[in-house]
Amino acid sequence: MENARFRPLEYVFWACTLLPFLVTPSYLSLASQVAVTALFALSLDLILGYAGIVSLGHAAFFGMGAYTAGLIAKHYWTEPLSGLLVAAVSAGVLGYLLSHIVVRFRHLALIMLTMGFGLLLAEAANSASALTGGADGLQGFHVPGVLGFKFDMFGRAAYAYALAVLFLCFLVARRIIHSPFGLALRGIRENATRMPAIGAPTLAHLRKAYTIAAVIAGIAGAVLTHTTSTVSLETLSFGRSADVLVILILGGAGRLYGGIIGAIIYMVARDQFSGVNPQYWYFWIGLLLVAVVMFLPNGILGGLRALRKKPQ
Amino acid sequence: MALELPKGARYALIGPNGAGKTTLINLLTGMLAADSGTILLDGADITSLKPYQRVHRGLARTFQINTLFPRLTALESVTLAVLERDGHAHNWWRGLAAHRQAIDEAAGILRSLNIPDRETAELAYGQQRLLEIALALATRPRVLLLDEPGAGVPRDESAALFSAIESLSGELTILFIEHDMNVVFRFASRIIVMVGGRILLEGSPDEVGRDPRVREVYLGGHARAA
Amino acid sequence: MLSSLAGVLFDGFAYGMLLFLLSVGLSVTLGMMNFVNLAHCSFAMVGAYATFSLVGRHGWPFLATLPMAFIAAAVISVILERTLYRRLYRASDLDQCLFTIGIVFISIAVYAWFYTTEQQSVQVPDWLKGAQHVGAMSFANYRIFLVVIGLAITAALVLLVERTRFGAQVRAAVDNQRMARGLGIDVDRAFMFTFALGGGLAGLGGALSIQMVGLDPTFALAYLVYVLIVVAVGGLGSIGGSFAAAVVLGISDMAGKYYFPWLGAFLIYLVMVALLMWRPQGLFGKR
Amino acid sequence: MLRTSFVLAAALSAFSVNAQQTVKIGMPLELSGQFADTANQMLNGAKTYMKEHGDTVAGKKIEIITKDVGGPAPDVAKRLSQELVVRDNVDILAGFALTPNAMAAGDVSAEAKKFMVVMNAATSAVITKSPYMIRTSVTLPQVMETFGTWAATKGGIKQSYTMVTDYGPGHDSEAAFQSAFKAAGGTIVGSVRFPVANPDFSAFVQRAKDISPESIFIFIPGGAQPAALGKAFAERGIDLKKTKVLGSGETTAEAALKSMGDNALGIITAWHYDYMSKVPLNQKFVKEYQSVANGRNPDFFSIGGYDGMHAIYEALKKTKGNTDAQALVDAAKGLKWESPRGPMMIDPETRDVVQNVYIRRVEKVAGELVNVPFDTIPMVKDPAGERRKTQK
Repeated sequence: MENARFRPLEYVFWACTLLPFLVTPSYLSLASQVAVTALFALSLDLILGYAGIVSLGHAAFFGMGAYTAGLIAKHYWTEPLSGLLVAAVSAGVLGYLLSHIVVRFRHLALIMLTMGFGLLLAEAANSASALTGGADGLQGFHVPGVLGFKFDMFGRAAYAYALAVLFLCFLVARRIIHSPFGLALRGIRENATRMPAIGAPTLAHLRKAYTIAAVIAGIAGAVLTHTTSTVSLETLSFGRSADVLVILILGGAGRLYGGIIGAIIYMVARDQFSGVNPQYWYFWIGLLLVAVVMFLPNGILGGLRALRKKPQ
Repeated sequence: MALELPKGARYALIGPNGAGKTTLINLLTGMLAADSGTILLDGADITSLKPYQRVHRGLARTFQINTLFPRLTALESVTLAVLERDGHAHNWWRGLAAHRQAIDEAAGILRSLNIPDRETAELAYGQQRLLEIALALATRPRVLLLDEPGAGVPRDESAALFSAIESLSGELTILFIEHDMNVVFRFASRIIVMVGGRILLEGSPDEVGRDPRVREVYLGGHARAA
Repeated sequence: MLSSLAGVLFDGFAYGMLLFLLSVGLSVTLGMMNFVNLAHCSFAMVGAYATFSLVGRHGWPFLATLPMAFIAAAVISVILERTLYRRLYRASDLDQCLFTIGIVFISIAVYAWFYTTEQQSVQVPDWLKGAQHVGAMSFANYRIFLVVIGLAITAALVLLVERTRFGAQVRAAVDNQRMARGLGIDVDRAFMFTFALGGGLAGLGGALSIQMVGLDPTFALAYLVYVLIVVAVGGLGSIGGSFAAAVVLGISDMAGKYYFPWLGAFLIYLVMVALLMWRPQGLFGKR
Repeated sequence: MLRTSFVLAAALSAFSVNAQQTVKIGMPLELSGQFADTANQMLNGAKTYMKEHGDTVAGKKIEIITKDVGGPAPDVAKRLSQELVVRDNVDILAGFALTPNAMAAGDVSAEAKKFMVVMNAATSAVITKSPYMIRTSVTLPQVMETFGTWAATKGGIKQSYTMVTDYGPGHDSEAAFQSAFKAAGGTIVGSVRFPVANPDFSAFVQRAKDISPESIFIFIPGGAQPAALGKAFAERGIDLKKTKVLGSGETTAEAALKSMGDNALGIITAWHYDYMSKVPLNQKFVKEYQSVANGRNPDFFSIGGYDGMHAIYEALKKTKGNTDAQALVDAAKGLKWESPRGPMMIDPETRDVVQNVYIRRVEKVAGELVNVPFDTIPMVKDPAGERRKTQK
């Protein structure tokens, strides 16, 4: 049985997430967006890494959360924590509805259907510009801060907020992974044919996992909305779905920390490469991906684990 | 075709390759949809039930080719089956460790079949065949369908395997597919012979052994060779 | 109105031919080796920029550049296959995705470096401009040309696959790679040639598409979605499937936009979702 | 927390020492992805101005720091603007090809009190996001309402069918053209919107043809689409002598004309800049630009960047190098100058661009396709901005 207790390395890791406050205070805005992306990747990991659902349309839930949070701030109130809850619920409802279709499929059809629904939603948001602001982005709202802390240019409150939400969601995800339900998800990933033969309602499990992942993705989107006071179609775009998939695979799927490590490495690398070379940084990111697959197969965490095992 | 399995029976299902033995198991367990006909379990119609629902009614199976969870440990695999049986696998909030009973029960099943708790992919082949059975047993079946449990197991190990099967509760109805006639005649109380998708004959080992049609279609080769 | 529709449907068919050329290679290599090559459109871009360079900078006639577009893309794809891709055949699908997306990023940056990010176009001969008018119907010359090339290549591919030894090997490898190896077929070599052919056809498709959709370094990503849609709807490893899917998507997209323009952006995705829910393995797919 | 503020304070004081020698201009641009070319052209426009006028103004050295936003991503644009202010200590924010990015950066400009120059983003309301912002490009209502009025009056057109891309700027252009055209007595006989990602326009053009309207109004973003649309017109057999095609400058931009060929003859467009303009100032600009941009010709993104730098230089001259946002924006208000595009001004009230709108027709001049201007509406203010004024 996998041990559900926190390992020493995990304490060290989470302690390190506080370092940006002290060491790189001018990078806190970046850090907050890394935390949001990490949370988004974590939600994808729940379905991809643990239940084997490859999705190229996960931004649908991220964007749903982002727009819900934005619309609430614009039309009703700007207190973020309650907005976060509503955003989570709306993304979860969307996830639950789509799950009835999505989980019936596997392989390429699954990937393409998730992509198709994602693109349809993005197009719908573009068309409904009266509601969403269309290509100009949702305008006319400002989230001043959370619990009395102001979301300012330096990004202290933004990072604290994003990090706190990431950590809480991580605890929930970790709890799920180490629960009977988490074991069932791993069972589905390992062998979907066997599961019904041991009495497992596979589709019900997958629907539930998909809904939970949608909720967390929606929370990530809402945090982005709150910390930046912007929402745009980009939150729903194919590009964001593809990016988060790349980030999760880069970090290593099915390892809980893979999405977080992937988000840190991808976004910091992107920031540094594009700082040095704003026009051609794609080249270096491409090289990074190629090198990781060559030297650290199964993502950075997977590769490192294999390297550590080898000498023994 | 009509087929009835009385409680506690040890049935062997034999027939040449392509006779439809595995297909029969897939139909009974619902993994293939039946075009027509009914399947009753203890008098209740389970024809329209989904595969996992049939398992909950007490109909379990194993697979001819290992269909296991390679990167779960043996204990995790069997615990999962126990949890699914009791409906605890929906629980996503309490830790696994809180389900002590399920883990203990799974460990008991592994002990009884002499399966070490290692990652499934690292188990020896024979142990993996036993794990197939352990997974099915963990669902507490009333009827157990074993699809060539001894497939690929060396002869000396297969005897141990079938001894383990034989020692299972007498309440349990077992139907197994097997090609090794020694094993079939030693362990089965009844034998069903399938040919070309139909049941040719059902009877006691003696009756089947004597039947000329069986000798013709199935044992023919052996008879001539002998 | 009926004559307008005929014209629109013809245009959709021609558009479908372009989609077919761009995607058939990916369908076959995915079906054959289970290799997820998201960089397929980068090969199309290689062909497109080859044609652009030869026409625009070296003054070649457009038609003469088309074989060169094929060859350039085929050569690049074989070099990549021999040096890098073959190491990844045993890697997981996810690793293959990550690797080939890396190749896409690199190709975008490299082409932006050499050709800038400018939107490029090519000069085609005068006889490919304008349109033929039959009664009230009009058929653009370039689209007629696309349809002719598309049909000719489909016929050639079908003959190649159905009638030649190479084709038989490819079919065997797509059906069951292990069995094909058992029969003594050199699957690696068959795959290399298939890969070159698929890459070359993508290159040709890329070259032909400049006149329709323009060319800039983001081509490698912009058309990936459409190519994946054709491959998934057609079914893996099926030339006929890719052809049918490309034609169905091209025509339904065009006819849909004509009758229901307000649905324009949704059409191709709606059609894809409907077809995949009906046949998850694709129109002609076996798995 | 105490230490954090200390570090920040140290960083900020370092900046004020530094500021005595250089003025840093932070440009978060869309340098990769779909809009990479737009951003590159804009950046080259700014660089051309610096090449012509030197990199020192009012005793200060001008330094540009670019960042890549990667596309329409306001969250990234906002973060990069914040980082430019906090980490790189820039004095001025500039660039912004896309409206959502400009809107997001506007918040930073307002909060950090930084002078901001929008060099493209053309949605009218962008300018309201920060009191320290000016715009040197164009606004959609400025061109499209003007065009609508012109078409129904001087243009003598009675009917029009509108075709626009189905996204924010398309919707704005559609509304601006339709309302002005109707107000001036014209009739809209129908309308259609294209999807943003639309490789083939055949079906839409056929719809327009079925109605055979007197004129067709088009708004379509630059890139590959104008050429594809132009070809669809030719292929579907729309006779430009019978049906007048009206569009924005993107419709007949350089690349579009090149790939449309003679099909483009007769298209009428309203726009504020064309690189083929024979004005000497422009010819000098084009030559200089080509040497900066490896032979590329400038487009309206380039001129936005070029005039944006001009506004920054002139404002700095007026403030004698003071980079205080209020001082700079006050200096920029009412600036008037002769640009390669013609005379232009920063509206002292709205801080928005005031300029000529040229009505041009595609003609063949010495074997080359050229947008030939044949009418000018002088010094047009942003009509949407004027309406906002009266609302207040």
